[in-house]
Amino acid sequence: MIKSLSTEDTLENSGLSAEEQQLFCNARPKAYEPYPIKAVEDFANWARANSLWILAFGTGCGAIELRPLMTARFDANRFGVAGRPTPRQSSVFVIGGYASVKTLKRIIRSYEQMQGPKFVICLGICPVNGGMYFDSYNTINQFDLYLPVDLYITGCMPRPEVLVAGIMELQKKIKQGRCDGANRYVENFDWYKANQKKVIKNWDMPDYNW
Amino acid sequence: MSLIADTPISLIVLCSGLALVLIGLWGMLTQRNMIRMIVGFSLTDTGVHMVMVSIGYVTGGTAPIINDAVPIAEAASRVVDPVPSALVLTAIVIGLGVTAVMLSVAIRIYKARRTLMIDECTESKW
Amino acid sequence: MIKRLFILMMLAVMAVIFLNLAGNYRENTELSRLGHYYAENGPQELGAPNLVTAVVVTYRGLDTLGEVTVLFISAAGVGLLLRRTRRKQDDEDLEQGDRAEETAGVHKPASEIVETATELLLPMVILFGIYVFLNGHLSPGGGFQGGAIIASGTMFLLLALPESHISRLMIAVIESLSGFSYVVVGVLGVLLAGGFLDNRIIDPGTYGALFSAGAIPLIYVFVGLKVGFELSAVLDRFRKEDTGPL
Amino acid sequence: MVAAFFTDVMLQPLGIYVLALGAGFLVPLFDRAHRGSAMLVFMGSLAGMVAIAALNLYAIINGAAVIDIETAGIAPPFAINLRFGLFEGGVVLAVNIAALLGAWHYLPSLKQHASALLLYLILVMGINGMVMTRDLFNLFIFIEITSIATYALIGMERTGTVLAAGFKYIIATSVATAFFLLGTIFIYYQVGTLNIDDIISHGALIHGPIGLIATLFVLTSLLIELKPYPANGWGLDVYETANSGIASLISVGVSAGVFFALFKLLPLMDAYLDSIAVVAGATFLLSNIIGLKQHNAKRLLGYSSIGQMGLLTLALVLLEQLDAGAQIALVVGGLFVNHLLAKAGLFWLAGIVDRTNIKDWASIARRPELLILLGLMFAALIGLPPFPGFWAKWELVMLLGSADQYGWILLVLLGSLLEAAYLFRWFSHARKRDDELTEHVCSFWQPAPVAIAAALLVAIGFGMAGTMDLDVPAMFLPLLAGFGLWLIDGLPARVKQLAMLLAVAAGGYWLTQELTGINQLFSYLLVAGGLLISIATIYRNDVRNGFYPLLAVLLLSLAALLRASTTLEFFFSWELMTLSSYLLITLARAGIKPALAYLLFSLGSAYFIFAGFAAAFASTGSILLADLGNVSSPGLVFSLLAAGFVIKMGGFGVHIWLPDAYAEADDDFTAMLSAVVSKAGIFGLVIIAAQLGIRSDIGLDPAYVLGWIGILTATFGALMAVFQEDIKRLVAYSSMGQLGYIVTGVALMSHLGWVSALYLTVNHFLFKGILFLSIAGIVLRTNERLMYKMGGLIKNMPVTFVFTMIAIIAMSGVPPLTGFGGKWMLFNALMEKGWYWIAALAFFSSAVAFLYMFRLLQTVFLGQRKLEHAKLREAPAILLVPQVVMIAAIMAISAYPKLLLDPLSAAINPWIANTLVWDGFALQTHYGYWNAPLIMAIVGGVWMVPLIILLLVSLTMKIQKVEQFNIVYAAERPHRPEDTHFAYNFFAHYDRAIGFLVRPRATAFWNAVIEWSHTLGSSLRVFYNGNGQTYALFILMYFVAMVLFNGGLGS
Amino acid sequence: MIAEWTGKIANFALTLLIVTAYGLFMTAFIERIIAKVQGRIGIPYWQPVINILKNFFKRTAVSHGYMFYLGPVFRIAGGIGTLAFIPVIYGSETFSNFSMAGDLFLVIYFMFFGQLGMALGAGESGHPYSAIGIARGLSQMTAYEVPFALAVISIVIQYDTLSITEIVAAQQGGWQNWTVFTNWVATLAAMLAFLGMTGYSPFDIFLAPQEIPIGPPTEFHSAYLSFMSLNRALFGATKLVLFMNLFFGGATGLIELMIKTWLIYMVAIVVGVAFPRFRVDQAIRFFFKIPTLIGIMSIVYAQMMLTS
Repeated sequence: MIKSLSTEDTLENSGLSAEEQQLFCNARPKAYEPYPIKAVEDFANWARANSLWILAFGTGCGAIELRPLMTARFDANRFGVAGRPTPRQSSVFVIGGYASVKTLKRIIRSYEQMQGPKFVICLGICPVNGGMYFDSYNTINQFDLYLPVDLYITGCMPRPEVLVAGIMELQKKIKQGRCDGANRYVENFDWYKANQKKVIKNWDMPDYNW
Repeated sequence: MSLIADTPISLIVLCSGLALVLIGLWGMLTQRNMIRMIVGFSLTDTGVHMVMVSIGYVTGGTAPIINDAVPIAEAASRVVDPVPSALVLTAIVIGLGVTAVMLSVAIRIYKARRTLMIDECTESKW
Repeated sequence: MIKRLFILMMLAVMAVIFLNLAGNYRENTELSRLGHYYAENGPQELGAPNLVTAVVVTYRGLDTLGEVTVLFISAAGVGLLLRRTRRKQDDEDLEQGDRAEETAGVHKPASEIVETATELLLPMVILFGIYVFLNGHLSPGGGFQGGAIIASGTMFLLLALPESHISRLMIAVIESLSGFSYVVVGVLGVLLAGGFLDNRIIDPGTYGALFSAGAIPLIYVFVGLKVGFELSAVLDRFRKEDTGPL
Repeated sequence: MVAAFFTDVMLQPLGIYVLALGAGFLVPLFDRAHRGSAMLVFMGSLAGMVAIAALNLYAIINGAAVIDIETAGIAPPFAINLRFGLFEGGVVLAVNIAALLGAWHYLPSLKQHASALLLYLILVMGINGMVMTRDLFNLFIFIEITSIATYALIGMERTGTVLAAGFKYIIATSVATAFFLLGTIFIYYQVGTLNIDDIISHGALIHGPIGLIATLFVLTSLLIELKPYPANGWGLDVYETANSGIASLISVGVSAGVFFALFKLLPLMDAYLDSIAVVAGATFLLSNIIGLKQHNAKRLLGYSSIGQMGLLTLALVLLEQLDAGAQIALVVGGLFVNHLLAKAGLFWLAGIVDRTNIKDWASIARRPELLILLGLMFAALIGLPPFPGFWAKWELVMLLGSADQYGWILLVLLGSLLEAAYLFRWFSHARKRDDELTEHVCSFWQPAPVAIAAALLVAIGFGMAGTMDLDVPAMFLPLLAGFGLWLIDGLPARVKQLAMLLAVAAGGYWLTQELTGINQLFSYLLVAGGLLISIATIYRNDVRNGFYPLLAVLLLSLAALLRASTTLEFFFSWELMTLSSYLLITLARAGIKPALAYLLFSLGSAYFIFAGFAAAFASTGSILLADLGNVSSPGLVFSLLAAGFVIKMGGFGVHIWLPDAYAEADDDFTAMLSAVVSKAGIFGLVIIAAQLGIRSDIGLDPAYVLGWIGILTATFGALMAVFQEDIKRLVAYSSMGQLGYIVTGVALMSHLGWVSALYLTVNHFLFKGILFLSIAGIVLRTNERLMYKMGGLIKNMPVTFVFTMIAIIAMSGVPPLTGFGGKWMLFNALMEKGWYWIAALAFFSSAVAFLYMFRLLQTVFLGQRKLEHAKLREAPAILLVPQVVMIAAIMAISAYPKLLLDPLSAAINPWIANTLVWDGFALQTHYGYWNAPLIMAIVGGVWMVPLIILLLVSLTMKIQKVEQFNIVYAAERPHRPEDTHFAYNFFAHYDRAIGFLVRPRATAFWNAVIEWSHTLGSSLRVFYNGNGQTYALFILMYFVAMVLFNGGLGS
Repeated sequence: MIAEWTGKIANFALTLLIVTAYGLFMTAFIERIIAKVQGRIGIPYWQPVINILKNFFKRTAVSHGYMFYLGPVFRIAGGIGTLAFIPVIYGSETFSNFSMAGDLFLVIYFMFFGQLGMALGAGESGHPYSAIGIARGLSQMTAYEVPFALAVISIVIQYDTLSITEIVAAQQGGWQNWTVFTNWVATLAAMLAFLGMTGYSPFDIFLAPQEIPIGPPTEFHSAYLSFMSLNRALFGATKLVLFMNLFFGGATGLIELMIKTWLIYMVAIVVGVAFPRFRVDQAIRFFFKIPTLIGIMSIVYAQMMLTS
């Protein structure tokens, strides 16, 4: 609860003016350990897997496939999947296809505002290698350079059925305790951040969006 | 003729005085020139004096000077009332004083304004 | 026009009121209580044959003192109002033309007839005035009347000799001293006789004589002088609109 | 001989004449000899006249016989005589003093011309003569002497405007005197005498049309000289244009003489008393209405002067009609002296300040001594304590009340209110610090005559207090303390604060130590509470000229109010409180305008109370508060008094003064106003409810209306608070709303209702004290009052936040804090009484209250902090200290309400049988029960348990404390706190839904009233077209109307 | 003494558990019903519990300040406290809670406790949407309180008491004694107010799940959100219990309680799925019209009952 004051724990936030720096938290994110008791951790993972709240942020064309997920035909509610409009409460971030540089900035911000454990699913071929936009000047070709990805669902576009399959796959992975993207991100924070800043030229956010 | 002859002398004076008062008032109310208004005032004043004198008259009375003509014994029955005469004397002088001051004010107004019209001196109002 | 009509209406109502007064007026057939008392007791009490004078000077002496005061203050007032503007700030309310006119002060000389008549009549007029106020307690007349006659003499003088100079100092001294003396006589009434302005501070003397009726002639002298000089002063001021130091 | 000269002449009243005339005649000679000697003679004679009058009056007061001066050594009817009795002596002395002081003021102008000196001297003598003479014709002479001297002095300045006004004056007065002469001679014709006493004793001889017309001539002439509406334009022009020295003498001296002449002749006017009363009353009222439109300082004084003369005449005539001759000295004399000194002082002041338009009087804003004098004069004119006018008006209204002359009471009070409106508007202009205006410069001695007049006013007021049925030491203690503190006002702030606190503590203790019952309860609240809040004033250490003395006056007058045992004492303290709180509000930078509204509404409230007391006095003949209960028409009295108190509390419809006054007053003083001063109204309400309302068989209907007024106040106060952007206005409206509940509680006239009302009162004191002191801290730190310009202050001022939050919970009525108990008892009492609709509205308004309460916390303390507020510090400790005490009290009462309820109940028990039933800790009513300690424990428990759980869970998480911009913002980042702080027009949707309810209708209404009275004023003054002939015509019409009205054309 | 109070506290803990569980169950149950209406299967019955657990199992969180931290505590304290003052089952010592501390009036006022604390917590988050949501929610609250207060006054007149226990007691002895039958006007007014109170469509704008991401709780997450979800279930159930006690004869057993509250809840659900959303000013105006009128009629009705 108490903000650490040691300098290595703070971020530079060089994208912000001096005045703005006091308005944003400059703490460096920290990784979390699993619960010391294995059973508790397993139970927690079970609960997390069965309550996947997807951030309602359609980042690309694939977002159109998210909508049918809630309809009578697919009814993702059965698996504990629900949409949340705020990243604070969400645990799953579905990257809906290609991510432009401009969107990437928002994606990073939203991702960082989600509370761990948090999971990222990449939808479609574009986040893998750029897909049909492989040579576009403003599309991210390889998404996992920028954020840790837990699951790829390829296709152009993958249908909702595949999405459901992917979600069940994610649940499995979570229950196995293998979805530690949030920790990976924190541990390799400087690397990720450098990659992000390489493509995002107008970095006017704090380095970590608490 | 007989009507006037039968009318008591003092009543005639009284009526003339009252008429003079009215005329004076008319002058004060309608004449815009201040000097004329002062004349009106003088007329009113004079009218009032006439009224005063008329009040003092006693039928068949004579001047209230007790000398050979009017012995002291007969004084009470033969003279007119000396009081209104005394009052009128005072009132005349006072009227004179007022008129003098009025005139000097009018002169000063003329000096300051180059006009004697009362309705051009209305700057303080409401 | 409406205003005029309104004035007429008002005056008509006033006329009705006055008619009401006149209609109810009955000429007195006998003296009023006051008049009766004065006619009966006046000569004995005060020794003045002229009842009007007795009333004016003694019974209603306070009135007369007031009257003198009125005249005094109106003379002073006229002087105050018509004083010559000396100071700058006073000048500011006068327009340019005024000042030119005021400073010029040119008076037309009177005709020879007037001048001659004045030279002839002036002493007589003043003498007559003195006579009138000295005999005020005996015959019709008195201080005021006499003073007025004296002032008319001044009028003559001013008409005939517009440039003639009347001494301010003399006027001031005479009117102040006569006024003050009047007050002193009045106070003496308290100290020596029955009350303020009681004329019996001096022995009444022979009834009907010139030097009789107590202080009445004395008072009339003061009054006459005062009235004469004050009226003269007023006339003079109207002539010149210049008072100098009063 | 010389000794006799002194004893028989100079020391007698006659000496006045001799001195004036002698000196007057000689002044020109002295002047020629030596200018200085003339001035010496002049001032010496005036001083001598004062001395003669004083000596003789002193003798008469000490039992000497009335002095009758006979002239000519002949007995009265046959020679003129003068009289110097008690009344004559008083008037002569007063006029001579005014003349002497006026001469001091006027001397720079007068001394330039010797004739001016003598004219002034003789003018004063003329007035003396008018007063003393007993002869009708002699009266005429003196009137003329006065008039001519006046004409000349008016014309002395010789500018066109003055001369024109002078000419109109001459025309008008000469017509009037011509009438007088006509009347005199016809009276002589009928009675055969000129002696006034003789005429009066032979009054029967004046008969028939001649008698009537003659009397009316005399009467009209005197009335005209007193400048009745509408035949008074000439007087106004002179007041406006003439030199202040002569204007003051006309206003007070000449008018006094004429007035006294009228007084002397009044026995002749028995048949016309009604006409005179109507004329005088109309003049008083209409002059004051027209005064509202006037901005020329001296003309305004003219209107006031004319109005005052109207009031004097009215009072005289009414007393004459009521056969209350014994009170003439007190009432008419008091009003007369009051008018004389105050109006003369004001004219002199106007001469010193020399600004034509009252808006330019801001030039004296930095001259406290002039301001104080101006304020004192105004207060005296309006009849505020302790000036003579206060006592006179009190006696007058009481007398009128006892004669059931409510119409006249209404007229007198309405006129006074109007007069207060324009006079204090003027004062407001003078207080306004306008840097553009050049400061006024005058020598130290120039205002001395005004100061002497003011001192005399105070002294006479004090003297008059001694003759009234009044506990003088107690009632004057506040003034004394204020005066003492004012003397040390130059010392450093800390010393003044300490002195003030000590004075209030000692004085308050002395005043309230013997109180019992409800008064004692309120003494804790008002005196101890007031002291507590005044501790907070220490947070400012700037000079604050006048603040501490006035605060002491205010608090001690509250204590005196509690101590009052008679209606007079009550009213005295009430007015003192009003005046001091008004002045305290004007001390704030922008407080001047709202203070005016505050004052006017407060005076309106006071006048309602006044009328109520008069009605009570009429019915019981006693001014004891304890006898209020015996009145025969409790409904009327209760309604009048309740109306007064409700206005003072800012009741529904008459609240418009409240938000502005609260908002613009100094921040610490707002706390005082809301937490303490407003309680005075509640105290009054409780007192009258106890005395009158308890007789519910008759008092029910007014009480029910009062209940509705209270709840409407609560509802609309809450609704209006919702839409405020200004933090102080918000809390001000809230204050109004909360007082509404209390009014309803009192109106219930049941034990539970009163307990709830008093409980709410205590609670209101506590939470409003906290809130306003918190706000004082916030405003001090942020320099802002608009809430949307704040935000996020919780980080800087956490303690203030917590205190505010507790206060707000206590206010909202959410259990477990104190507010709930009050609401619960009120609701129960309402249900027991069967006032269901009021209960429903109470419920609604307390729900609405949540909106503004949350808004206050949200927009000020929560949300986004502005960049410029990043470095703010916590509020100063001295502001927090009283809050801590009050928080402790709130907590204690919340946990154990019996602590408060027992004394409340005990205080009420003498009036209504106790209905509080205690079952252990639980209070039971017919409907329900309330176990406050248990609730406190449960709430504490259910709050602690989740907190502990959350703390435990927090151990398993990494919780990062973040900054204000670390919010979810639709994947964007906020850029400026201003954009991100949702605060402005917070309840826009609510406004859209029911905002139509709170459109400022009351404000519109009162604005319409102001507009309307101004329009009325302008239409009433069309007669004053500046044309001398029109004025003369009005005089004529006036006479004609008098004749027609009295049937003069009957035959 | 101590034993007595320990017992009471234990009883209350039991009640709390049951009511919370029931509230969570009902949340899921209603969700499933809605899903059925839409042709879906819907969430599992334990989904609300899982959600709450998941949020407790979050490993990171942010805090905007102490008020933010305390907001959920206030919120749930409000819920628990409200329940504490309501007797849940008539005639049962175990389920009478702490209703001896205060009456109906206390309950109504204590409902604000949680809202106020929550509002303050949300306010400190600094998020404009929180403030907007609260502004709307509070405004709507003042509006639906009016018919509710009128209805409450009506039944207080009718039963001449403010004690919930006594109100329930007066309704015993058969369905015909229930307020809904004896004073249907008041019940109607109260049920209309209930629609606003539950925050379902058409009166759900203050939550506005789409346009202003979920209103006041926008910034709340992790354990804070768990607390709030718990409270939502608990408080919802508590309100149902209150309405059941006031208008529907109370309950003498748990089964009766469940059936009655479920039915009452269904009213809100049916209306909610059938109607679109009001803007907040429309909602306020709505409550000030028909429901208030009915409320006024209910008092008149009660007074008539009293006199006849």
